[in-house]
Amino acid sequence: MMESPKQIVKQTDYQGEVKADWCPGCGNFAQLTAVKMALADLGIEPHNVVVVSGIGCSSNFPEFIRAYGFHGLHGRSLPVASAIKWVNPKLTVLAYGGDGDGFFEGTQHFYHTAKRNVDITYMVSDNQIFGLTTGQASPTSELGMVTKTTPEGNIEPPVNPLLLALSAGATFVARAFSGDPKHIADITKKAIEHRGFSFIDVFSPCVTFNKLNTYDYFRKRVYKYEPEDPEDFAVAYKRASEWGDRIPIGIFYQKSEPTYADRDPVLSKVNLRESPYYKLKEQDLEEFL
Amino acid sequence: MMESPKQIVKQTDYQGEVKADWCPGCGNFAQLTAVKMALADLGIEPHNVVVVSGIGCSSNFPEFIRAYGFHGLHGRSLPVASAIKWVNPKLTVLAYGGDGDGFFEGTQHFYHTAKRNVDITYMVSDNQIFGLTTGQASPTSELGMVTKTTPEGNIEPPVNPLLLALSAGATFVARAFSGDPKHIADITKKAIEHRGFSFIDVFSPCVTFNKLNTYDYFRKRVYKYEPEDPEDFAVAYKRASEWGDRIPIGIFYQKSEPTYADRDPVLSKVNLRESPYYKLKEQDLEEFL
Amino acid sequence: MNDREVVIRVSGAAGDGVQSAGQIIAKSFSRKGMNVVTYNYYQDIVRGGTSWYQIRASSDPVRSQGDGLDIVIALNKDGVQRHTNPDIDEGGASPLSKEGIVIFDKSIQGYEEHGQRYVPMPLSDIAMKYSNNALMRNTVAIGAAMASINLDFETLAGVIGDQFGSKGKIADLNVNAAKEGYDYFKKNQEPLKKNLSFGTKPKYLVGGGDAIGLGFVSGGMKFYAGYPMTPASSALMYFANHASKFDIVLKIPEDEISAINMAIGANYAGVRSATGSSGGGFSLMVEAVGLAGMLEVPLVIYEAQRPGPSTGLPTKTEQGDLNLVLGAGQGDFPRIVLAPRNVKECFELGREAMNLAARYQTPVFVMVDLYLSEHYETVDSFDLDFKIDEGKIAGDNQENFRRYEDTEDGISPRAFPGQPGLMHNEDSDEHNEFGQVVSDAVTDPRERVKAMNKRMRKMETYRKNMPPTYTYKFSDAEYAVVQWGSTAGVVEEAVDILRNKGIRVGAIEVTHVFPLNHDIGDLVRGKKKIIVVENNYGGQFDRLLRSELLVRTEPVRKYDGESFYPGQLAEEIEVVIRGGK
Amino acid sequence: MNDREVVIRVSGAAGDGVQSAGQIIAKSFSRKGMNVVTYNYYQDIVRGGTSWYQIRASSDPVRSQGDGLDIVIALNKDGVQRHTNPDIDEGGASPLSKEGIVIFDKSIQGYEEHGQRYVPMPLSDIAMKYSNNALMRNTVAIGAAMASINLDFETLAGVIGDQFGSKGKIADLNVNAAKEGYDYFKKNQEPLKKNLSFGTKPKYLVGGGDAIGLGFVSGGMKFYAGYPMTPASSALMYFANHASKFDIVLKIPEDEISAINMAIGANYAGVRSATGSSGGGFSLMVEAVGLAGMLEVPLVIYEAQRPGPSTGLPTKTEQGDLNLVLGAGQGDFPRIVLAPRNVKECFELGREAMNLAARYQTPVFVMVDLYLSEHYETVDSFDLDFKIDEGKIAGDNQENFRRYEDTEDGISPRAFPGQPGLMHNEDSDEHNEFGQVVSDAVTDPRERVKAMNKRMRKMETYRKNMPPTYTYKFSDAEYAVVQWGSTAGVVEEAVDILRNKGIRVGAIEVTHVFPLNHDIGDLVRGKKKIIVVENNYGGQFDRLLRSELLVRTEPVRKYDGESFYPGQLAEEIEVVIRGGK
Ligand SMILES: Cc1ncc(C[n+]2csc(CCOP(=O)(O)OP(=O)(O)O)c2C)c(N)n1
Ligand SMILES: Cc1ncc(C[n+]2csc(CCOP(=O)(O)OP(=O)(O)O)c2C)c(N)n1
Ligand code: SF4
Ligand code: SF4
Ligand SMILES: [Mg+2]
Ligand SMILES: [Mg+2]
Repeated sequence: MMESPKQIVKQTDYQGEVKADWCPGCGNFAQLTAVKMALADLGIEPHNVVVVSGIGCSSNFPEFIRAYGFHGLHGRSLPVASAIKWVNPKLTVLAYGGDGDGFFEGTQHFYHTAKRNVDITYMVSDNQIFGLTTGQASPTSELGMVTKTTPEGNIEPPVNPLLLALSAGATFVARAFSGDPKHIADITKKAIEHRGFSFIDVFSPCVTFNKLNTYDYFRKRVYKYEPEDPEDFAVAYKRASEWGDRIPIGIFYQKSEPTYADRDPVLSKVNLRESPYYKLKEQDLEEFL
Repeated sequence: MMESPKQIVKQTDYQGEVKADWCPGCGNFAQLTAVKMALADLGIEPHNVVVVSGIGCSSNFPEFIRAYGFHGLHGRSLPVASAIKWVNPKLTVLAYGGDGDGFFEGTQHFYHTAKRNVDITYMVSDNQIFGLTTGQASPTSELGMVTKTTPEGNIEPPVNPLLLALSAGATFVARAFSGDPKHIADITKKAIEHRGFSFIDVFSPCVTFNKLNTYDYFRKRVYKYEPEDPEDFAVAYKRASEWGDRIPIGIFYQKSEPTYADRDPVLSKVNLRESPYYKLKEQDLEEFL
Repeated sequence: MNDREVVIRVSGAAGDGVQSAGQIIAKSFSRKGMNVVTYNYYQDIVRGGTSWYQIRASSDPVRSQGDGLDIVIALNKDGVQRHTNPDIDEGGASPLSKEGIVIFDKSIQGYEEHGQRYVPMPLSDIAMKYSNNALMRNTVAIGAAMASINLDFETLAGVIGDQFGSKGKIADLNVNAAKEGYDYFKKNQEPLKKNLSFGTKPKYLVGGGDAIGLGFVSGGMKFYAGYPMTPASSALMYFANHASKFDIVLKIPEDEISAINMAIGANYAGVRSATGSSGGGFSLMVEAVGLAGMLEVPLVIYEAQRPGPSTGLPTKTEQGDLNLVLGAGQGDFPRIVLAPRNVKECFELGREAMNLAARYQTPVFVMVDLYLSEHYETVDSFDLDFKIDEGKIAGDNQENFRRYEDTEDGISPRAFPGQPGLMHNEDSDEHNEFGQVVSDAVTDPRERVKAMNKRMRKMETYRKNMPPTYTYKFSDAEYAVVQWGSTAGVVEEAVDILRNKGIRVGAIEVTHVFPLNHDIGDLVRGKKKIIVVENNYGGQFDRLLRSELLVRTEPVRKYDGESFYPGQLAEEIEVVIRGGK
Repeated sequence: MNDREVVIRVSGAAGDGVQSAGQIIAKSFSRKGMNVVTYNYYQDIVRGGTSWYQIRASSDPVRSQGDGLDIVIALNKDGVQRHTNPDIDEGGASPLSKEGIVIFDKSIQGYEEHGQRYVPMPLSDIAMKYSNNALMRNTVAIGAAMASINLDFETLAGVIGDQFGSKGKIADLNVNAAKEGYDYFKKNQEPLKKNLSFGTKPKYLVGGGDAIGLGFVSGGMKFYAGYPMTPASSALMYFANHASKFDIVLKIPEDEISAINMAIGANYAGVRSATGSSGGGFSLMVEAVGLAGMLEVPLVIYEAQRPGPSTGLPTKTEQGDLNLVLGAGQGDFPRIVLAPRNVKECFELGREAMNLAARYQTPVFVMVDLYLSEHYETVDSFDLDFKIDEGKIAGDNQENFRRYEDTEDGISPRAFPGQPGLMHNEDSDEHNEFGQVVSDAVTDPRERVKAMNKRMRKMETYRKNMPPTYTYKFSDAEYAVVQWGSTAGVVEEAVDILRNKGIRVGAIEVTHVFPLNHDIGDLVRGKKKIIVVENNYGGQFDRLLRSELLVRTEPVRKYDGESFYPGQLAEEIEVVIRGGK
């Protein structure tokens, strides 16, 4: 839970200078709106927000929101986001990126950041394709899918990002769909409020390169799901494995665990951004005598 | 299952020129013996075996066995091993390395290689420490463990390698203990015979730097486990999560699935090592006219 | 205006089909036996922005996108204004010539005029007759453009038919739309005053990436592992589309680190393989380059440059990765760097790289840039004969096999898993002739020195076998222009311009970038000035040259993301020659 | 034999406690106010093999491990033979001098003698009195060695006490064992003919890695992210052991890529941070170096070299990563490379690097090698006063804040998350002054040029503020020896040797390696020969020097994994001067 009293923050306070230049109809617009809604609703001021991204269409996100932005390297948003949060816990840190970014190039960071329970929110724009590089198969492309790089059909079994997050030990695991920005916003609010690593996989249609997993495709399949006991790992795991005609969206799992910073002897008590520089003293050299 | 008729191969055929220079008592000796036993028992000839490793004490393994060896980079054994198997499916390919190698630096390859179901065997010498670099915390070091790098106790929750393999989609998941080389050998035989990605996590005491997870520690805890239905994922997942006073070892999960090469239009029909070079013809240029 | 050639530019936003329109035009010319070079100016955005595609087609040989512009097809108002304005700055591209025409939809209005011929047309109206959206207006405009230079409609119709071939009816609709555009222009406008002579034998129109693909396959490559990254992806796409046909394998793994390690694994197992990326992705391969060097595993690396630092300008061109490639991997080990000058050479050096890697058992780089890998050129013919050189390979069953035998030429016999009686270990730790590690118990400083000397000796062997360096109009040159890789064509055209002005300048064209051929030292000796042309800020090649030759050089550099243009380059060279700047 | 100094070597297998024995000896000398340099010769193996640890202690200043050897403590037979044999080749290390002594257990027999004094002793017998294994024999031998040079036993007892201090009784047992060894020697042997003068003020005995750690902390570092790798780990260990004390954080993440991105994230958020590795691990950081360059985020990178290629010789020394560091990251961007010459300078340049990074907002490398990072030197005092330079930082709440303002010195104001009214985006794509991307819709070649010029201008500003290059005995030198980093001490001692022979040679010592200070050009002008000394095969620094200065240089290189030794080096320099080779 946030400790500071809520400010009156308007969604328009998050309006960026640069107009989002995604293709008209791109799923990312929904997430942009949803994130702004959530942040405003939570009364978090733009200067206390950092959005960190990788490389991909989705990763252009920080350019389009009025906050602190860090548009880094393909696959590398999470280490950057983790460190920012550690050194200044007052900040609200959101990592955002694509499925290629997060589940190919960045798999390793995804797994370990989740395991560490770093107190950040990670939202993936999962369009099951490489968008920015114009339509190659991605780690979540379905088996058999024809893409630029798989003219005879994709042969890599797709990653199930929720299962990966769960088995890594993520303490907040959710899924949403760009067709319903309000729902994304609701989940995002809870994710930000959650103390620990929150993961939201968003089905985000790429209207230009993915002609299979369209808005229609998902509208026909997704339904909202709410677990009776969000701490029941086995149920979460089973539900997250569901795929096919019916695909659940919602918060699958949530549990309170110490964060990485809670367990660190220094981070748990010091805000490094605000702490004084350590001044070496003669005594510090005594060990060398 | 191997198709070729079994040769008479002796364990000594695998005796390397270089004597293993691990510390006396090191767990790796057991795995070296077990692998030789398994290969000899299966009648596989040394020249058809490739052992690929990363960097770490464990990764020195290929130097000590008479076979083809590839001692590469920290964390990178699996991409190398995958490609070797793909281009020459006649070979028996074994990847071997440490917990740091496989579950830190190489996590991403581990996950994706398992997901692809590449037909190789991956054995990890899991000593819950960085051995070669003389005793830093590893990804499987227990919470609170004091090591060189964690003088106040380890704060990273340990990786559970079996869960990671299972959620990635590995089709053969096992665990063994250096205290019982014969058991390792039995599992290794089945792993090699398994068509698909086989993973064996071996508790392999580092007698020099890990004073916590010793032979004694494991002798008190491990017990042999055999699932009724090795294809039951949920049971496997649950059993693999067991930890504490009683720790199961054995084959947790095994299932037959198409391998990556089975699904690839070219690899499924061509041995690239033996196929002729493609000779470009004038017709191949017609598309440019 | 050169009346033996025509330069056409299609301009619009991303998503407007600019590139495919440009390619239809280019192919129409190549089928008519003309020489074609294309240029692609686009942004890192899928929809919107400003992009254009230029086609230079000539009855004479052409070596760059050239100066001059005869026809603009503008798909929006920005295009009309941008390309007709003489103060244009698109990184050196020419504005529309005085006699040129600009074709656009008649709904576009309120643009500033600059004296050229403005041709508003009912592009959308015609398009809407054949399609339910206006995208087909490109096709209509192409028809008009082809009419303006009297290219026969049948050729264009053939190309359009092939382009939309798979879609049957769509092809017909497009052909008809183009015909209406063609006829409209004929009826309402005068043709351009051109004197183009069309040939009869169609030429190949090939992209740099395709040529790399063809070259690697021709050189025996069977396995390519790469992760998509502009501008290395054009070659990757070639493999994707031809894997089953050639029985080769393209693997796109989780990341570049995996890709290069896979390529090394395949090569180790005896299958020719390669990997590739652009600077950012290649950065992740740096560690494994040294692995290949140490294990002496052949490895071809395709490095396609784009402007950095970091993500930089992903759809622009630059020659800024040479330092990266030369520095890749800790320690010293042999490496070879090749840089093709044009599309045809992408093919030739691509396959040569495969042989060099096998012969010298070390990393061999083929460096291009976005300009070369994404542009198209006509090629008259490809020599498809090629002798695969397997390098030194051991015969089965040898006692005490020495994988790293300390030979005179530094090259030792390879052995592949599956070969009986040659079992050995290849090790990233320093090792002796048998492959046994000398960094542990048996350490010996002398063994280390021996191993280093053996590996590095391969470079001496290679240097002895290097081809002589190319020159252009060099025998009587007073001034030497030195270039590497893709700038060769534009440099040659700039040299021609300067020669026409009576300046005795000639070019040294470096395709074998590292190690540098010592003959360059002889070539530059006595020249009044040595001018090094590079498409980057820092003069990365210049630094290499200076450290080898110890001579003063004068830089001509461009780092705005675009290629050099011949006229612009000639001017800059002249300034240097005249002592200015 | 220099009677003002003593050189002791402890030799045994890995696991025999060679290193800790060596450190007890070294500390005994530093407490007596002597000048000490140590040298560590070991293998990449945890048990077994051959390793040794050398301590040179002098009443006069010392700058390297030196030539000469007075006392060998041999823990096995190999040690007895290896170090007494005059034909020894341990990479340049001296064999035991004629007057020297070798101390070993009396059970060792059958060794060849070479004329020195052999001192078999009941080391194990004594040890077994105090312990149930023979490991304590080291302590006994140390006692004997200290007796041989008449060092008072109290000093030794103090050091042993501190070393085993936490273990109470163990400390006493060790002290007693040492005493028996001490007394045994006194009783049965003549002391060495030495004329050591012990001081009264103890000196600090500090390792290179410790000094880096101290320097970074003194420079304001609060966050270090790294993945263990020899020889960068000695600094990492310093942070591990002092994190809570200094309220700093050490994070060891899953890999080096994560480490460098974390360090960048922390710096971006306004907390001074650093990362580090050796060549192999640093290779994985290459992509992110360019990210820091592009975002203009300060970043200190500690690069500790060991011999490559690839895994190479993990426990040996080399200066082979300069090409890698200079080439790290595609494209051109500002970078600064510092190379401390000795332990004290690790401290000074370590903290200077922190300020430089903040001031120039770009990657700053501190390059050492295994030799420097893992050896120990005495230091008289550290200047603990230091002014943290925060660089340019924006005040809160600015309209249209320009994070990348195009200033005259190229340096723009930073702003940190949490500051009101300065929200902006830092982007790896090329961007304008506001941080807005210019690689998409708004692309403009001129914006690109402006952005490149602004960033690179920082290097011009830096060049103007560089300290002058260090020289040694240079004013009247006819021959210039140029070195960089850790070889300074040995080069100075070699210069002294040559000067004593009447050869007028002087040294140029480069600590600020990149960009090179132009004053070096003035320094070398007119010298008869420019001799570049490097601990690598390829002459990586030499290449940089030549490309900058365009002068002929003569190489003296060593790449057997060991450091230069002064006598050996002086000889090689002399050969070059006499025109030989
Ligand atoms: C290290 C590296 N490798 C490759 C690329 C090229 N690249 C840019 S975006 C991208 C993938 C985009 O897919 P995704 O992450 O799913 O994002 P999307 O565009 O679909 O939102 C790739 C491969 C890169 N920029 N850096
Ligand atoms: C890229 C890279 N990073 C770091 C290292 C240094 N290093 C060598 S072995 C090792 C860890 C060893 O631990 P583990 O993998 O568990 O193997 P073990 O020695 O315990 O068998 C490390 C970090 C390296 N060689 N390469
Ligand atoms: S290409 Fe796809 S993901 Fe990218 S902006 Fe367009 S619709 Fe969105
Ligand atoms: S350090 Fe540990 S893992 Fe390494 S060889 Fe010794 S016992 Fe085995
Ligand atoms: Mg995507
Ligand atoms: Mg380990």
